[in-house]
Amino acid sequence: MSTPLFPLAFGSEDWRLLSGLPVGFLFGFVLERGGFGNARRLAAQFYLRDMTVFKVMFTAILTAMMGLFGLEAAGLVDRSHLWINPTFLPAQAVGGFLLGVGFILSGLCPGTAVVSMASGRLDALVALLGIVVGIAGFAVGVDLFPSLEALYQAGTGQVSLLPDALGVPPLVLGLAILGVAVLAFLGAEKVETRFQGHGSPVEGTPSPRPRAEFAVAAALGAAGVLALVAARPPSPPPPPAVEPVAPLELAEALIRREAGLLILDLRGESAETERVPGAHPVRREEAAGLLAQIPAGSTVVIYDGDAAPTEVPPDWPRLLRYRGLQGGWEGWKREVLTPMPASHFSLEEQGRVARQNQISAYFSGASPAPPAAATAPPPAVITGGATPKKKGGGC
Amino acid sequence: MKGPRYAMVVDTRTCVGCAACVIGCKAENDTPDGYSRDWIHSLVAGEFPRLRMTIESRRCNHCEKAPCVSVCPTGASHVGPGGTVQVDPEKCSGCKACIAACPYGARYVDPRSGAVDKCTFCWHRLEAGKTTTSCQEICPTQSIVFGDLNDPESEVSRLLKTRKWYVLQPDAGTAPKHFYLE
Amino acid sequence: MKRRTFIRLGSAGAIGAATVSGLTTNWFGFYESRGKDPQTEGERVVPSFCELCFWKCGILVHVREGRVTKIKGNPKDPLSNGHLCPRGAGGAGILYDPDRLKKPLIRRSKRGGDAFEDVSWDAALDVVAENFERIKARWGAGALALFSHGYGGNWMKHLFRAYGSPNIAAPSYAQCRGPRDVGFDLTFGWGVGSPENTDIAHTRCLVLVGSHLGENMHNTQVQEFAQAIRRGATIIVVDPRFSVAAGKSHEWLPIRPGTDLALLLAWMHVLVEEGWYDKDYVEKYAFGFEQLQAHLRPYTPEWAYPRTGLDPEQIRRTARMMGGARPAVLVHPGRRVTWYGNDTQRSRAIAILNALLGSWGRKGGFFIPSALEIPPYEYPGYVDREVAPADRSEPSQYPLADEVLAQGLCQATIPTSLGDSRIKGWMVYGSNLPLTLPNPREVFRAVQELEFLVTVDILPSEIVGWSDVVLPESTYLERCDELLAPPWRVPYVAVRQEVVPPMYESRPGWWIARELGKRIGLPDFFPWADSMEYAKTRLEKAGLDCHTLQREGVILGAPQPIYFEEGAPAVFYTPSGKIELYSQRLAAHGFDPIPTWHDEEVEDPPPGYYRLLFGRSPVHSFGRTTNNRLLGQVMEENAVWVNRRVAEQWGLADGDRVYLQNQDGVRSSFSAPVKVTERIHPDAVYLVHGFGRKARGLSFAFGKGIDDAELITRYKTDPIMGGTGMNVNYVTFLRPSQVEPASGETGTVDTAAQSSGETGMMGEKTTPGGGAAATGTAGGEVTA
Amino acid sequence: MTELESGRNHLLIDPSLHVWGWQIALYLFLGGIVAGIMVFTGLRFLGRTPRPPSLAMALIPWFAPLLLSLGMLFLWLDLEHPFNAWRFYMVFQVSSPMSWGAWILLAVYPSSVALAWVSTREALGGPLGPRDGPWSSLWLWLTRRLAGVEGWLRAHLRGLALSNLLLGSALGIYTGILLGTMAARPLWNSPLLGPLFLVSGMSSAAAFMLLYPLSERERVFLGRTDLTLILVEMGLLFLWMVGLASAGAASQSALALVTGGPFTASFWSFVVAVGLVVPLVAEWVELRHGQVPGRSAAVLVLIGGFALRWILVFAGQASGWSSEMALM
Repeated sequence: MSTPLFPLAFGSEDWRLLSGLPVGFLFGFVLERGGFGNARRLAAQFYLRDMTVFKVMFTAILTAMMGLFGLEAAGLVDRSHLWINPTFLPAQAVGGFLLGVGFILSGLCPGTAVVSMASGRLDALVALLGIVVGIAGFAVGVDLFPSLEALYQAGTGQVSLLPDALGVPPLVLGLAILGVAVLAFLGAEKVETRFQGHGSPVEGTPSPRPRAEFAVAAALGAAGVLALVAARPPSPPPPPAVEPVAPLELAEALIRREAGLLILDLRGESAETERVPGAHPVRREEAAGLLAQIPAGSTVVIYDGDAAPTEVPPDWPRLLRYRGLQGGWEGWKREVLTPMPASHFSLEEQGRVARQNQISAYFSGASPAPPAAATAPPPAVITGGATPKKKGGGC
Repeated sequence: MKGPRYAMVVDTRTCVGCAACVIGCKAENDTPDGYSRDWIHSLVAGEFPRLRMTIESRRCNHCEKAPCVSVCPTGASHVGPGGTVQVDPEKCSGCKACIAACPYGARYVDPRSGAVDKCTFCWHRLEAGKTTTSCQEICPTQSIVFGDLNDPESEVSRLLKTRKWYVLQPDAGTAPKHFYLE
Repeated sequence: MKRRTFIRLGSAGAIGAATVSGLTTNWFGFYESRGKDPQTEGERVVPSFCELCFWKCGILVHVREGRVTKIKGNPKDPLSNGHLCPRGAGGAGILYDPDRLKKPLIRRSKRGGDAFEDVSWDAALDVVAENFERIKARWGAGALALFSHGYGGNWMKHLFRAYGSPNIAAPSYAQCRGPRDVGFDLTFGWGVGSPENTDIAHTRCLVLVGSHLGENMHNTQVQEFAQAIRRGATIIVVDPRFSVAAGKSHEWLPIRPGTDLALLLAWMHVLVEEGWYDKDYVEKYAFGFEQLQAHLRPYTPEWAYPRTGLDPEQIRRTARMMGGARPAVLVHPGRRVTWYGNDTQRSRAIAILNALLGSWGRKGGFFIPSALEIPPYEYPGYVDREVAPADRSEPSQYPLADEVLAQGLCQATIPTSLGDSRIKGWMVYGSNLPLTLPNPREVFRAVQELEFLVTVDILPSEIVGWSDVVLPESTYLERCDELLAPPWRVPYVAVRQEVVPPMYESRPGWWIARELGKRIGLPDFFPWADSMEYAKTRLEKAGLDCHTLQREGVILGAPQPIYFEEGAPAVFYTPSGKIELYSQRLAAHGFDPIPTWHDEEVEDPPPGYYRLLFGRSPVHSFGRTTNNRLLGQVMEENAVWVNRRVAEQWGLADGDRVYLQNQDGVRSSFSAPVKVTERIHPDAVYLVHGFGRKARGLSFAFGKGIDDAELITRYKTDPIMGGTGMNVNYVTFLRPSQVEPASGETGTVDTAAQSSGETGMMGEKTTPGGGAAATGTAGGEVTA
Repeated sequence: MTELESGRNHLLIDPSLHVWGWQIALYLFLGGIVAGIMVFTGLRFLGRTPRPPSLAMALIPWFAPLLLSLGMLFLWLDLEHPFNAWRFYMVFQVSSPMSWGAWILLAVYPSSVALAWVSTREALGGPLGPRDGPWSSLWLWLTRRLAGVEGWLRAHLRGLALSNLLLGSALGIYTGILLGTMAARPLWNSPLLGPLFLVSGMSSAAAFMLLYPLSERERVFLGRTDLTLILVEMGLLFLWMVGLASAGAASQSALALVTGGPFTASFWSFVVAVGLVVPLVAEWVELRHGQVPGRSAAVLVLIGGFALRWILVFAGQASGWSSEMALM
């Protein structure tokens, strides 16, 4: 939630949470300046005498929509980092209805209730208290009547976005909403003039009303932004980096059973059957599907015939760590599978050589010589006799 | 100082953390379900495969400067015979100030009586003439030693003289009388 | 009474009360504080011996107002030495378990449907006797099998021998310690028995291969382990898990699971090549050294490195430590050693290693135990065994098994394509087979084939729910038992006696066996009035006083020499009469005469899977105690130990609940929290055995944690003696959201039940079945 | 990686170690307000030329015993063995702040009730209570009886006011000292907690009083005072944090609970922003522009005052010397 303001690495989660505070203040300030702390102004919306709420809300939706699209297109926001409320349609329908009833009764929605309270209105304090009691009541109610749980869990619980749900391209949807907004603005003006005759205008209503021309001009500008955004596809992210790994280092990692190591033999099925132990033969183009199932944070070692790939396709998962085996299969053969001649090394180095040669033998499948004892029967000295068994005992 | 000054020593080198002391204490002192006067605390530090482990059998430290005694408003927590820290359940109002004041988390409220309870160094056993606590008696590795600090011949005095030891949270300024051998 | 007097008395009383209350305050200086005596000291203290595990420590039981208040160690007992492990201290939790079987039960619907009816003892015993006789008449005595675990099983074994069946099996053999006993027997001509003859107290170097002393709370061993630490002994621990023992060690070898034999061979290589072995000892007592020396040549530490993942330098260093401490060095034989199917050979490697170090019969190695001779009770003589045990399909199978294989009897119950089953009825005494034998599906399959199943148990465990007749036994605190005179440092005899009278309608095992014996026409085998009279008769023959024994709990015999240097006879009951480094018996049967490494015997877990290891908790004896509320307070459920880096891979945080699913798609019935830890090899996960109980009658333990046994659908059978290597299963993690329907855990049980078929019926359980105490064997030591 | 396993109970839940809950936080909050009311009332009567107060101001002293009773009800509810509460008054434990508190509370009642009575009588002048009806004669009898007492009180008004001032201060400081002497809880273990709680209590009391229809002069006075109190409170909070930051590892890890730990967001939003900074700005702006202080800032101050106690009570229990407690 705080990503656009703070990079993820900033401070602790709790500090990042605090970014909500200035945003909240700003929001509250704007609402208060907009007259939203006034319950009568809000209630007037329902009597169609003052359409400010309607207009502001529509503007907010449009601003948020275009802002998000714009920032995303500019590469400033990664949508996967945004928290979007999961969709529980039935629950949200019932909840929305209840909220509306409360809204009409108190003249305040939760946000404006806080604003209104900050403006010093006691009715808002009561409304806020009501909200708290309502939340607590619901929490208790769910415990008391488990059937309520079914209601508030009803729905997919997935995040479903309007373009996906309607099957409309985002650009079209955006333009459609824009059009509806312009019409709504114009309509709202008409409605206002019509209904205001029946009662006095609400105090504090800004007198210079948004003009129709202004709305249309703004709409045209917004449409331009939308079109621009839509025309420019998001730039492809850079391909994941690949670090090299030496064959012996990989061999030792295999012996240590390093956790989360996946080896891919990019020569595919058709290549010779000899591979690094545990390597999965896969062709480059099929690898993405396989990699999608690997837990994030795993290390993927890739190799080819005779070289370490230096980069991987951009569609490979980005949360994996990629390492390329130096020299590819040939490098493995040369450095791991080929024993070292012991004579070339000093006495101090013999231990290292012995170790390396055993690694070589192990991976090349050269077992130690068959034990001599199996072929040399010892003299049989049969004394026989019963064995005294120490029996018993549980586990 | 005259008279005994009781203390406990736990050898962390031999303690295997089996919790015999815990079960033994539960049976001996009939503590309520889910609560116990002693417990095993283990700490493992390092990264596979270079690891270090410390196991401690913990309980009330019977501090010389017991904060639980000084905060108690009713005198229920008091310094009992032999310098031990005791609670008189008759006087306890369950205000829990002593629980908040104890840096060792040694105290709990006995749900049966509403009074605060904790390790007594098996005072009832000492009064009955026994020289061991229940945890010491049961401990299969004999890692728990109870005795008199004022007696230079006692096992606790001898161990504290010959072995390296530490106490828990010395900075809390409570002067605990429960020692851990390294 | 006049009104005036009343008022006067009243006011006097008020003043008196005020004074008294004033006197109790500090203001008067009389505000004395007192602690509270918990009132647990016994009015009566009865000596007996413990049955929470199978070590059989001497205990003193305190009884106050007819209730057992606490249990202490008997200082005179050479096993407990006055100290107890947590389980022993929590024995009253079994006695006062509200879930106990209270009355004999007879099944009243299809097997596993688990509808039972309370009946009288007469009715229950009549049904059992009738079935015993029917099976004997139709199929022969050999068609009835006994699974027994626990000391009271001796009475049932006696009953079976009298009845004429050779099919008496304890899962503690082939599922637990069998390979070790055979391996040592092949090498030294001695098994290590129970309690083991390990002289840990005096050792200068203790080597534990997968043995987790300290979590495995066999009391005397742990006491001696602490003594060894106190004396400054070097501790070397080989374990893929940083066990408590590893935490006490000087060298921890975090071995790759399954490769212990490679390490043992490399150690022996270093000892022999560098000359650290005990030349005199080997020359004097051992047979086949030249063959061994030649055999070991290729097994260098560098050779072992890629297999075990252990640094060659550490292998060398530890081998030299052992060599330097000889002969007071002990490579512990372990207890549950059924790991990978090559267990007899691995145990032999351990035995040979000990032989090279000269530790058998030496102080700080293995002492030579002695037992008190107590003549048996005179019986008419058992019926000759005409039939061979039914646990092997042909006699040549598992040629060196010296006890009956429990899983073999289970398999013999299932008809094969070749013919009908050979076992038609079971008696299960204190042995909860689904948690004990590998592959519980096989167990349930066999159970469905049975004509008759009777269980004798204390708690309504899983197997009880499948029984036809359930006989509620008294706990060890309510009954007398067979005398205990195990071989040990000093010969001694201990007695178990009735501390409190049996609760409910439970009856002691001796009574059940005798009543059954009388009903099936074997009264001659049960001539004694009760087990105390039985014990007294035997003791008198041995010249011992029963009253002394009852008062003291134990009687010690004269100490015997226990080391060769003290004069203990150096006798080895092997074909060559020597320590067989080269085993002629193995060679004769076509096995490797010297332990040999075979690369193909070890496989890696499939990707995304981890080897399932399991072991013990110090506060539990497997499923036997998971329903014990006193012990359960300290450990209520098990956790899945996952290496920190593996957990990071899976995005698992400490405390996240997971289900486990094995390589055959079998999923655990319940979930358990993850313990994210550095303490385990990345190839493996670890569970404490005995949790995840499915018997609803176990109201405390039901559904808590994961049962490793249900995930052990594969096992590798040791070709030498038929032990079932169970550490060859691999598991992966499932999150509850992948498993549970919205309704939560209860739903899960049903789903799990449907998927595995058999458990579904357990899920329907309505009445307490019977149950049990034991799960015996599948627990044990983790290992590599 | 460091792995802790504690067999005491579950590491982070530790149900049997539950110490103090919302009852205590609420009590500390109400106690703080009571302390502030007593101090303000005391000050009013100590003033040289007491001008006639508004009716609300004259009646407000009654809140001292009322809110205190409410707070003590919560305190009593928190006792695990409530029917042993009389034991508090069997001894006086010099080293126990709670014992001090118990005795202070005992003294607070007569003093605050007496001053409230005098204040009310003073403001209303004439006889109080029912003038006719079934209770009137009883009331008359009572007022006559009390007339003597009242006379005596009026004669010793300055003493009474002083006693209120002192007892109020003692009450306010004690609520902080109660926590501050717990060496086992590094977050609390600071001598500044006493003054901090007193100042915060007074600030809350000023805000509480501002909720009632006071006269303009009174409002301005309280607003100004509150402004000062908020500034002092901010200074004390800052010093408290500096003190923790410069002390040992345990104190530092305790401080981390509110500067990067689980209590950070709530502490900085509710205590600092909502409870201090915003009301400070609001009240300053109001006074600067010559407006009469309103209720919004007052409500925020009250929220902040309660949040301070709530967070300190819970965060303090989460702080500890042993590492397993600091982990919470």
